[in-house]
Amino acid sequence: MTINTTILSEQSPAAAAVVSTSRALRLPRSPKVIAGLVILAVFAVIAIIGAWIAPYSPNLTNESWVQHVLVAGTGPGTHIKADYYPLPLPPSGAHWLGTTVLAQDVWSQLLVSTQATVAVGLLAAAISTVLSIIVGVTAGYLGGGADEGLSLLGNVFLAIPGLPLLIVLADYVPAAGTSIFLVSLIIAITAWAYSSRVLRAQTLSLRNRDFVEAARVSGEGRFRIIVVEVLPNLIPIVAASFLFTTLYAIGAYVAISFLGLAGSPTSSPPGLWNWGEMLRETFANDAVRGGWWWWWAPPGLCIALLGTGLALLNFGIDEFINPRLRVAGLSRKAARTLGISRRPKLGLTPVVRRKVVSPTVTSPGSSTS
Amino acid sequence: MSTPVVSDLSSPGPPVAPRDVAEGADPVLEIRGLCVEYGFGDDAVHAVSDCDLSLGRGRVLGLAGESGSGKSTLAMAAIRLLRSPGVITAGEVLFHSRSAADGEPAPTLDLLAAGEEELRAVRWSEIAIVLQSALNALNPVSTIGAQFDELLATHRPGLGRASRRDRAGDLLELVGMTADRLRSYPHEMSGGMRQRAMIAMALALDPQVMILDEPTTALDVVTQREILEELMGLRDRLGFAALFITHDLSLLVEFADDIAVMYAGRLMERAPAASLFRAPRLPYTYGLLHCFPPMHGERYRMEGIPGSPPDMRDLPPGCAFHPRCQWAMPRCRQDVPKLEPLAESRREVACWLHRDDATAPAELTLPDPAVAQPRTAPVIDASAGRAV
Amino acid sequence: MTTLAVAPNAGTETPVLEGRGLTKSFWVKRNSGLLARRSRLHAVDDVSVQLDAGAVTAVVGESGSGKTTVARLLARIVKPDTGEVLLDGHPVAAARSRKFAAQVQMVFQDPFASLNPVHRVRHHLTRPLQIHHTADGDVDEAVLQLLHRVALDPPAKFADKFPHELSGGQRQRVAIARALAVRPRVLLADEPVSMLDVSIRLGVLNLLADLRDRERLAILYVTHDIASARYLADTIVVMYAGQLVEAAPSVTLTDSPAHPYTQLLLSAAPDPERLERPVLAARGAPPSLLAPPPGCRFHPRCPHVMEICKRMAPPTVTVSPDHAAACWLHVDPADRVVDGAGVTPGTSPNPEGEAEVQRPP
Amino acid sequence: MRALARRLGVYLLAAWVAITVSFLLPRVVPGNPVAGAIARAQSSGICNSICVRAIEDQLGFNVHTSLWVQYVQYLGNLVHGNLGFSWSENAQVSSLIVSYLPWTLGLLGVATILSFIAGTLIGVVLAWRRGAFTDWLLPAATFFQSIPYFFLALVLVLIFGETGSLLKWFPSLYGYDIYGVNPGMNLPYIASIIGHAVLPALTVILASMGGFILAMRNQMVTTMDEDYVLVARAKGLRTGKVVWYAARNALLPCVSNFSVAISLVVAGQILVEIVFNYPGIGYHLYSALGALDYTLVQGIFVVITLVVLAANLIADVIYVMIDPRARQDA
Repeated sequence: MTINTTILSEQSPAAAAVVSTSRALRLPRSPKVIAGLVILAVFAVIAIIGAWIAPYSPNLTNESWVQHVLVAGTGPGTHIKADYYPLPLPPSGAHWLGTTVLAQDVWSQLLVSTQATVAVGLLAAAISTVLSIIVGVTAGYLGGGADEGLSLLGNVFLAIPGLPLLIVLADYVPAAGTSIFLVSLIIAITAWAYSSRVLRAQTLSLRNRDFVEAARVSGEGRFRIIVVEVLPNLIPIVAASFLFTTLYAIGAYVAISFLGLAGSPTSSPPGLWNWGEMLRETFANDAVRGGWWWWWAPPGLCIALLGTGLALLNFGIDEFINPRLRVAGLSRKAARTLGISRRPKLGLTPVVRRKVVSPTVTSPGSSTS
Repeated sequence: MSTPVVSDLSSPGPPVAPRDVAEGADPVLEIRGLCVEYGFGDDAVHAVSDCDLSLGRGRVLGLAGESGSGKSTLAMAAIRLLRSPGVITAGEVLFHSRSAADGEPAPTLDLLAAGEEELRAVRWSEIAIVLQSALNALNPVSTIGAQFDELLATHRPGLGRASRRDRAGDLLELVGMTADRLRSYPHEMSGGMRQRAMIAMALALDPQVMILDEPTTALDVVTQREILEELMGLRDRLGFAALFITHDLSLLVEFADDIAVMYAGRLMERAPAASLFRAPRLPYTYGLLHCFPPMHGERYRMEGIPGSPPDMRDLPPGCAFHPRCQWAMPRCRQDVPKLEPLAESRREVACWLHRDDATAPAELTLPDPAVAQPRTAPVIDASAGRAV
Repeated sequence: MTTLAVAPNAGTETPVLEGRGLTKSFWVKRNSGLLARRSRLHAVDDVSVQLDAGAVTAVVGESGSGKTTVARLLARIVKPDTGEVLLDGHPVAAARSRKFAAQVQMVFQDPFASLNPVHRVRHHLTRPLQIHHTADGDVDEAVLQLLHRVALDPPAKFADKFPHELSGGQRQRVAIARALAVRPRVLLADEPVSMLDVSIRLGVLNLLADLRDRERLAILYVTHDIASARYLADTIVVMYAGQLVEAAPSVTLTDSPAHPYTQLLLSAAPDPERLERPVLAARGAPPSLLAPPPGCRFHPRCPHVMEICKRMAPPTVTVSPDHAAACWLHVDPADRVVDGAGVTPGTSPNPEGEAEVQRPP
Repeated sequence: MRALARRLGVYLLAAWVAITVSFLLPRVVPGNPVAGAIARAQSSGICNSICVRAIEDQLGFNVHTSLWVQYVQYLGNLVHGNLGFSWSENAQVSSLIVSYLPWTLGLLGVATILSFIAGTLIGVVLAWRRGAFTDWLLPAATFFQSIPYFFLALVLVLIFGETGSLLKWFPSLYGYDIYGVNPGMNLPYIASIIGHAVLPALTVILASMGGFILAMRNQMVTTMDEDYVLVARAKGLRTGKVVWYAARNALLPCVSNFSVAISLVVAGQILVEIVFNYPGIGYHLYSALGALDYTLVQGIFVVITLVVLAANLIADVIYVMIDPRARQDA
């Protein structure tokens, strides 16, 4: 998946402006942010209680959960022993999302899979964020040789394509798929470099800000300056890069599971149920050709929906970091009643006369919408 | 759209209005009742309220005010370049084009009622702007020459490539640069050079009005004076009118013909430069003049203006200056004074001290040099404070 | 070593803080296409300044003249290549120590950048109090005291505000209060009012003047505005292209400038009192500090340039008591001679101030 | 030049790191990867004795030389283009990769360039017409950039693919019609290649375009706040010219961030090739993984890394060409 890649690196000058006027991460209350938060909340709840409310075990197979279809040319009327192939059941009251061709309950699998997917996304993002803070902030604050070395390390990791490296890593650590921590760690190794570059740039600009200099002049120690003076100013950027990395980590986890590198729940030691694993099974069993949409569509849509939620929230943080992205000023309603666009044409300031006697609200010159 | 002829830079420009022509007699740009808000509705910020301003042909009108007083907003709104969420809510801005040679009346355009194409025809060819930082105003990815070229190609379609280049070179030489600078990118030049190039570009189409928005604030004093002197020399030669916006009142006293002072989105005083400096009528102007330490004479303690500039989102009622005014009266806390002419001369002030039966303090009734001759003693009173 | 610092009480008292022969260059990337390389930018060249208790010394110069670097060298934020900083006549150790921090504090140019936006006013004042144990026990009370001293009244109202809730002038007062918290004896103010609105500048300048008078602080006032330097400072030193060119008591310097560059600055400064528009004393721009011109650095712009100015850096000449300028014009024509080894020192018009002669590098 | 040389240095170092990682990993991973691999392979029933030998060879377990000697040998082989022998394909890895690479590069190149151009143009329009009805594209782009490539591929197969159940417009398996045409410079073959590339390319374009749209739109919105864009208006330039002012400048950071984008697109394409059985490098990586052909896996990993590094270098060169400031500093 492609993640918006430029938002984070452009913010330095603009962020400086915002950060100096706002003290804490207060997200703009836009519909986008609210939608993002709602989506994330729903998935968070499912991740916690999913395994608990799932009607069946995801591994449970039941012969009666598939329709047995007689293979043509076998069974009664022929001299070949009756042979049947299974057909999964479409959604019904008993199986909300139908069943798989392996005679398992899709809804249960979906609920149970949420946990590992979300957990890996968050844990990998957390590890990667901590790594990127340590590397990026240290490099940015110390400067000089330490900066050169750490930046080089970051640039090297940034240049090596992530997924192939991930594939090689996961391939040689066969136990990876059995442990949320191991798989998160491996993903984090391929993910931290970008955030670290962004944080370094930001720290570099903060380091030369007068308030850091002032703290130094008043005799404040180096560690305290980083933790108390610099880090709080990085919170919006850290938050943005956390969301970005979560998005990336979920994509990466799903991808390696899809490639079968994270172990299947039936192998030993068993891998974890996750959306990528579900998709792998549908792909292996040709679910698309079979027309069994209830099996392959839900995990894919869940990934897309969760990703959209993260991206929407990221929008909010971007608009916080870079106020130029906000649609400023006119409320939707005001703009509509005035008959002008919310974001009027550049270099054509709208003229809205309120005190005119004629019924037309707008002047001829304001035909901008 | 007609194609105006390119003016010959070497020949003298159109006749320049004599300096002593009464201001407003032959206006080239008239702003009437302009109101600008940021946002719209109940929580809108009234950035500019009910401003009247008239720029005489060939004259320099200084617009002074502190940051946030609305001076730039006023100018940018007048030419419809104010960014969102700025909205113009009232007023008209009349541009009177140069009257034709045969004495026909000058065509007039209301910029606030003009459509996009009408505005485009007037922009730069009649009204050009110079902003504070030329580094930001010049396109960083094209050369100076390319930026001249596209400008001339757009507005002077009759001109060939070679003549466009020649003209651009002439313009650069006009502002004290060499034509080989056309090949330079903005980042390759110093701040003063960039600002010169920007001024040359502003002159390219021989405009009648120049809007100078803090054109020298980012520069050092020596460069500042060099550029301002050049600008004023060009004004005398080419005859454009200039609206010169700055927070530095002391600069305006030297370079502007007339000065208008803004405070909290309103025009508060307007007078010929010498009158304003020698005999201010507005307490705010009086205070502002006492914020510039003198370069000569005895040193003494000055107090500036107490308090801070107001928050535009939460203006005090009545006259916005009253919380900082040492002569505030009960009336100042309730009613907003309007900018009205004073009986004595062609100057205007928005202050209750000069209205009706109020008695203005002696500091604000010094003889006006435009009326009383010739140069009076400076208003700054050395006995006012202790020596530092 | 040339000493171009003149203080009103020179000789009577050891300066609180002194910089001697400070020189600093930075490595910058030079844009020159294929041959890009790092070049040395000579930001400050052999500058000496003295700060006395109860006096304001102003450093005046255009942007890029090195005046801010001088303040940072004195604050020991930047380490000099050569030269030393003396506190009460004793050389200061190379590393910036808390002991030094307790004596020398700095106020920065931009009050919007010098306060951390995520912390309240209280935090900014509490930290120096805690680090240097200057609160006498009650930190809260000390914070309120500090705010009161910089005329932010009522103090309790301001202590819990965030920087963005304050106006520019109020922020700069908080920054000054923070500097005062450690009870310093020296305040280095780097363009403290240039970002403030005109109407509130005087308030901050007057606060500095009061601190000098009431608490006998030694203050360095770095500015590009020569009028405000004349207003506030006791002594003005003028910098050009990284070097000191003139030093004198402030009124003397502005009323009878000796160096052509100072004359240029004064002719360019806005002055409504002038009857006629001034004629600029010179034109052009300051030289690139990557490759400063030989001889006097001002010679390419100087209207009085002589042959010797192009070849040899001028000596510092005492023009009158307390007034020194680095300019060949003030050297007796007979002494403007070069021999093989350098310049022959000649008699100075003033017997007290032996004109020291700088050897060409 | 200097900046470019510096970047080149970073890429060379990155290549070396990638090569070394792929050499060291199987030798330093705790436990016995050979035993693990063989156990896995045998449980899946596809690993015969040749396979076991190959795994041991690959991981250097029956070679009684020091790690250092093996490493020098390995590097020496690489320099000579010798990436080892693939047991599952029974051929030299290098020649295999040479045969896979055109498919991948063709698809990737065309799809990425189209996607970048289209995404950038849409981003420009979205930014310029902010507040207009086109704003609905924004959440759509967000949604698309959140969908995994391979899921989008499945959806497109369902809708348009011959093996899908709806429109059956385009072939959805293999790089060309392996039964119907003869490879070579003939029209049916070329037509077949193009027809088979439609769906994979569409997948890559659709999935990657969202990111380009959002990136350009955000950049453009930021750039439109610059003074020079307003001055372009004030100059009375035509609207198209004003848009160009902003777009040209907004493009610069997008190009300089291309390296992160390309690495994500490459990752996506690997999965897309698998879904379509497209005979490129990603699909063969997948089958090599399944066959436990470590030689092939490592060879492919090294080559993908080199391709991505080359793409980065090209982006850097383009950046230096279009930004006069970088040109000077370079």
